[in-house]
Amino acid sequence: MKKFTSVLLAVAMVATMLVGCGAKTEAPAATENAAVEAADGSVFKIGGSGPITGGAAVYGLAVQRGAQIAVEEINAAGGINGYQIDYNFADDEHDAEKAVNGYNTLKDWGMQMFMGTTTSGPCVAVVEKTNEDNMYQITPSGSAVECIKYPNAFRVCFSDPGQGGKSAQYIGENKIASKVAVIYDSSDVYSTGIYQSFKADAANYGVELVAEEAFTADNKTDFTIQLQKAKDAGAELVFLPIYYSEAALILSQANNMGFAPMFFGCDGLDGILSVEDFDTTLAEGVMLLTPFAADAEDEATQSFVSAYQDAFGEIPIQFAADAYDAIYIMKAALENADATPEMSASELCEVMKAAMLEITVDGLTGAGMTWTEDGEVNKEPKAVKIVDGAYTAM
Amino acid sequence: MALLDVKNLGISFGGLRAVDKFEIKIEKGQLYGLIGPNGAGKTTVFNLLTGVYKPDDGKIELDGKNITGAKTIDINKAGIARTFQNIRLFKELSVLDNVKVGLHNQYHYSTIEGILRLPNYFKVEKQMNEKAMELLKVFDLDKEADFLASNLPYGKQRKLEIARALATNPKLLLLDEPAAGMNPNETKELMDTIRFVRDNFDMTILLIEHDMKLVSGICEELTVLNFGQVLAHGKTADVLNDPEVIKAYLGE
Amino acid sequence: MKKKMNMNKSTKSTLITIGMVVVAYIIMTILANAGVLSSLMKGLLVPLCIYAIIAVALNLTVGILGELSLGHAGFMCVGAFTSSFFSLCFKETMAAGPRFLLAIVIGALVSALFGLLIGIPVLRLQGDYLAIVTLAFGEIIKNVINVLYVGRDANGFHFSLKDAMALNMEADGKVLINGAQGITGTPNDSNFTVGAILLVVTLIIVLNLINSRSGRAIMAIRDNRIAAESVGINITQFKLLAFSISAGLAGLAGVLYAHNLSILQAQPKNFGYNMSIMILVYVVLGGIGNIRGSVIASVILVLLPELMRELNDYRMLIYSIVLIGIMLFNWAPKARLLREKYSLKRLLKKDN
Amino acid sequence: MSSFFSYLINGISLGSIYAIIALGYTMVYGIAKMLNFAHGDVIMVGSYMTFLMASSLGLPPVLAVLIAVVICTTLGITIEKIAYKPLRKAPSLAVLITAIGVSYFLQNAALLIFGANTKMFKSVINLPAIKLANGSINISGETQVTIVACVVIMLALTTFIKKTKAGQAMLAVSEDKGAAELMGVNVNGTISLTFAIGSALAAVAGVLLCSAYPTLTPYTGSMPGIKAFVAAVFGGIGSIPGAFLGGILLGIIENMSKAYISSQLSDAIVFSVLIIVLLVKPTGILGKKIKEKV
Repeated sequence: MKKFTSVLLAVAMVATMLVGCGAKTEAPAATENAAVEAADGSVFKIGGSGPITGGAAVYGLAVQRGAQIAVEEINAAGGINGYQIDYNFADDEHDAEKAVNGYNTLKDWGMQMFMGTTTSGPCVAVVEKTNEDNMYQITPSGSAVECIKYPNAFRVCFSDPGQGGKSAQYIGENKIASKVAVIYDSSDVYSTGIYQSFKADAANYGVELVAEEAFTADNKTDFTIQLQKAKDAGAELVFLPIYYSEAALILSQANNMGFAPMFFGCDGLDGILSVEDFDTTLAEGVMLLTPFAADAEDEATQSFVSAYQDAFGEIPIQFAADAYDAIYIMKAALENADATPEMSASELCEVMKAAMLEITVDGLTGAGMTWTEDGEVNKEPKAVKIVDGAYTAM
Repeated sequence: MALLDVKNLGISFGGLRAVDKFEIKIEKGQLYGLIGPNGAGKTTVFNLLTGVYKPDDGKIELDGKNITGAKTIDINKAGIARTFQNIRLFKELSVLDNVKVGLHNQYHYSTIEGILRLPNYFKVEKQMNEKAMELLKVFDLDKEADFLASNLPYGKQRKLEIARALATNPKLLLLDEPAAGMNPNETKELMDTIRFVRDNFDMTILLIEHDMKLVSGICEELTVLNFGQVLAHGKTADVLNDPEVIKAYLGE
Repeated sequence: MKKKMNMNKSTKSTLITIGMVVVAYIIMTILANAGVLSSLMKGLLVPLCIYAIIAVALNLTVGILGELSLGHAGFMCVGAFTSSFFSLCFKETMAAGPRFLLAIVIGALVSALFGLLIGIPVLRLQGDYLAIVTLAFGEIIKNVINVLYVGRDANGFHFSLKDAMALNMEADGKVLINGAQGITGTPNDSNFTVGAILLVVTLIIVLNLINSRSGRAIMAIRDNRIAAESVGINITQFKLLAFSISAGLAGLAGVLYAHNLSILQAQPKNFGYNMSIMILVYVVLGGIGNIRGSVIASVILVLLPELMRELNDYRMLIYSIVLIGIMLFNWAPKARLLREKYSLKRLLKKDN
Repeated sequence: MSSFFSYLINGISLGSIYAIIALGYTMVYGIAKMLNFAHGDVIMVGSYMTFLMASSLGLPPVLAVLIAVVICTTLGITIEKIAYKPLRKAPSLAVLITAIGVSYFLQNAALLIFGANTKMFKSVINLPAIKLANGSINISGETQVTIVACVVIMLALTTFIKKTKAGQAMLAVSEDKGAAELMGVNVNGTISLTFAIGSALAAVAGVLLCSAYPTLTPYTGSMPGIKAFVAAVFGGIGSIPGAFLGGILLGIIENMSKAYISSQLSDAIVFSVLIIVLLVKPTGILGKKIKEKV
């Protein structure tokens, strides 16, 4: 019996390893959309990565889908420099190691440019590899500073310190509140990043932190204690550098407690209004710094939102918009450099690096976006307030 | 001086006095029997002697050394080894390894030497193997040395337990119903083995047994236990003819 | 005669297991140099070693010592963070080779020490209670590391369990361990050769331990604690020995892990109970107590979801079905009957 | 002082949910001697079902909950039949792994069916909040129902086991499967019944969990599941009053450590308390002492 099992196991191992070796020659079919090939048969191969399973799947799925909308639009409009885009997406389960595996899978597929990863931790791990390979990388939403520490990497969203500092500045300069409580996720990179920069800058803008309460990924159902402490400390405003699903819980629990301070958040809060069955009155008056609002009036946003809704039956969150922009940024850079798919990934990276400094892109998440050599984007955050269940510019 | 000298031993479980005022004196080289009806407390006495239970009162002396209330492993090191009524072998180990575990405190090399396979490892392992095989041969188990212990037939498992106990180089061997579940032929063979062990290993043996043929066949002295108390003790023939003992066994 | 056979049997089995790893290493290296290995496979070589090592380490606890641990990811975490911290501190001042060697030793020793410290109180517990306590320790380690901030400036090291600002560092200060953001910039010292060597070392340690005096004592405790005590085996001593060696080897896997990626964070995904359970899956599938099986099973189960990437959204669903299927195939009475009926051996026998 | 009582009440409320989940855990453990890691995910399924019935189909809450209970019960029995029953003679670790497989399966199936997006669960409870001490202490309708439901379920289960034939059969099976079978107890039926009750409880727990903490994702059940498992062990696994006590205590300790020690380290504190309790009482607070017979 034992022997049988071990023989079976050994056979299975050899088989899986062989399949792994063979994977290079038989390129996996592009799972999402096989592009119509250009006249000479060549296409730009863009790979993306993010969590599409596991607890962070909502962000990865948004990125995957937002980018796909952009790819389809571009392909329908004749492609980039006349070449179509072939797009593939790898699951990273919000894990650094899996992200590297996913990146390698995309390389085996023949990826020439990398749009990813969605979340910060995995992004820091992958940027090491893209730098080694000299592969152009643009992360739609990896906000930690180290995500783009190499010259080949750029980003669409704001960095964490940028957001925290800007939030403190906004609250202080506009005299929104002087006594502020923070509730943040101490097990999350994004959240602690913003919290720390917020705290560092708060005093400079006359903002007093009266309560700093944390929760963790394993302990995020009951926020009443954190809220109670904020309430007891006399906070006029609660700063929420967290994602919207926890924020939705915090808002409803605060409401149950009869605690009604102002709430202020960052881009992670975007999406709160589209939570299915969410009582939007709870979010009334919530302020957030975000570059994207799904119900903005401009034509580009509206056509993106309706295309996204048609395709996936839900309202896109900011991550989707970031990814959508990322594809268009790549397009702009490729066009600026007059690049063709015959170029290798490394050659593309070199020309795009130069092009990134020259282009200006009007996207969903900001008008007139430009990039500096450190890879950071230059764009203005929009402060919006939720009024009558909709975002209103402040 | 007696090898084992137990005085006034007693233990209670909850309200029940399982063993009370138990006394026994075993001379070196004796083959001693502990008998009594079911539930009389025989195995409890063994558990007290080997430190599985701590006695509430009384005193146990082995070879003049007080071992009352000592830990099982220290009692084993002091020189008492035992077998179990419900066989307790190391089932997933080979027959040979079972005995080698018994030799654990007789042969030494460090864990590091074992992991790095230093010369001492090979030297000591060789000695252990030789000693273990020697023991197995006594019990006619040498041909099954590579078998898993759990694959041995019942009778051989009992023998292996004795071999393992002997491997710890005890002064006193406690056998808890060694013939349980054996057919008359096997029992007879076992009696020969026990005698052989006593003679060749210079061993003192205390055994619990229900099989009166075995008891009368090999035991020189007996202690009879009833309701946790000593009912009688003395020469085997005398005890077995004691009307009190017969009454305890057969009822009123 | 018999003795010789016995000696050879265990030595032979050890040699086969190690030979298997060596052969796999040689084949993979040749393939990689010939350029036929996919990037994915190349990238997976080190993780394969990592998971094989930790599976073997856990098997020492589960299969050989016979106690269920659900906290081995915690030991991996300790090894990863201590070694990574060390490497970061000496990144500029030491050559890569000796620094990594020291990092390996430190990571393994510190987690072994943790194993010892945790083992002293908890190894008195048994079965599911021990399992839950090890799970609890794993979660505590993860939680504490998530709020641990360590920085260094001209005045030396600063520690805090609050946030990076509380370190009160001079302007030149550098945060080394930044709470949930973990450690970034660990030198990427791990490679397949080191991984394979450490796997072989792990196998030698575990297999030689099993076939030694101490190993027999450990297995005796597993098979029958009371009988082991009765032949004079010190239960606590050998339980602790096995547990801390197992923890140390898990730390070894952590060292490899930390030096394979440039970022190290204690997430539920990589160091939480989910990971401990994942490793347990490798051990159970490979056969409890079967060291070679652990290596093979971990290789299969690490590769499987990666090779199913084409299935996209359905990947993890199918993985879970495969997992249930394997367990049923292995243990369900009906499946066993079927297997015996159609087993290769039997078919071959019929031919003869 | 009033905030202390708020903390306490919130702790009891959270603890009551843990307790209900833990009751399911402990029953299954007691009878089938297995850690059903998929229990937390049955909770998630129960919540999604209620969400589907109430939000999408617009059924009245009570009906929605009932349907969810029925679906979860069926699910529990099905899982037992397909995945656990064939492994009754297998080593307990093999069953544990299968349970983990089932857990992954439920999570990923839910991810595919319902999507990754957070759903907002509309509370099915419409009770006014009780205000005490001039409104500084606020006991929400969800809290009231949760606590009452928990006590009722605990008492009902205890009575069921003590007073009914099926309950006695459960006791018998948990003591000794073989002997129970010889005495004419339908062992398979009893185990199925246990899974049915456990899963029905999971559905109820899911509804209460999501009413009190109204977000719903495919991973909603896993952490409360683990916490409840901890609670069950805390109280002495296999013991019904133990699960109740363990759950409530866990909720209180968790909230108190968040309130008075550190909100960052509350997980570590909860687990440390668990370890200390187990070191003092190795089989949990109300667990039976196990003594091996020599």
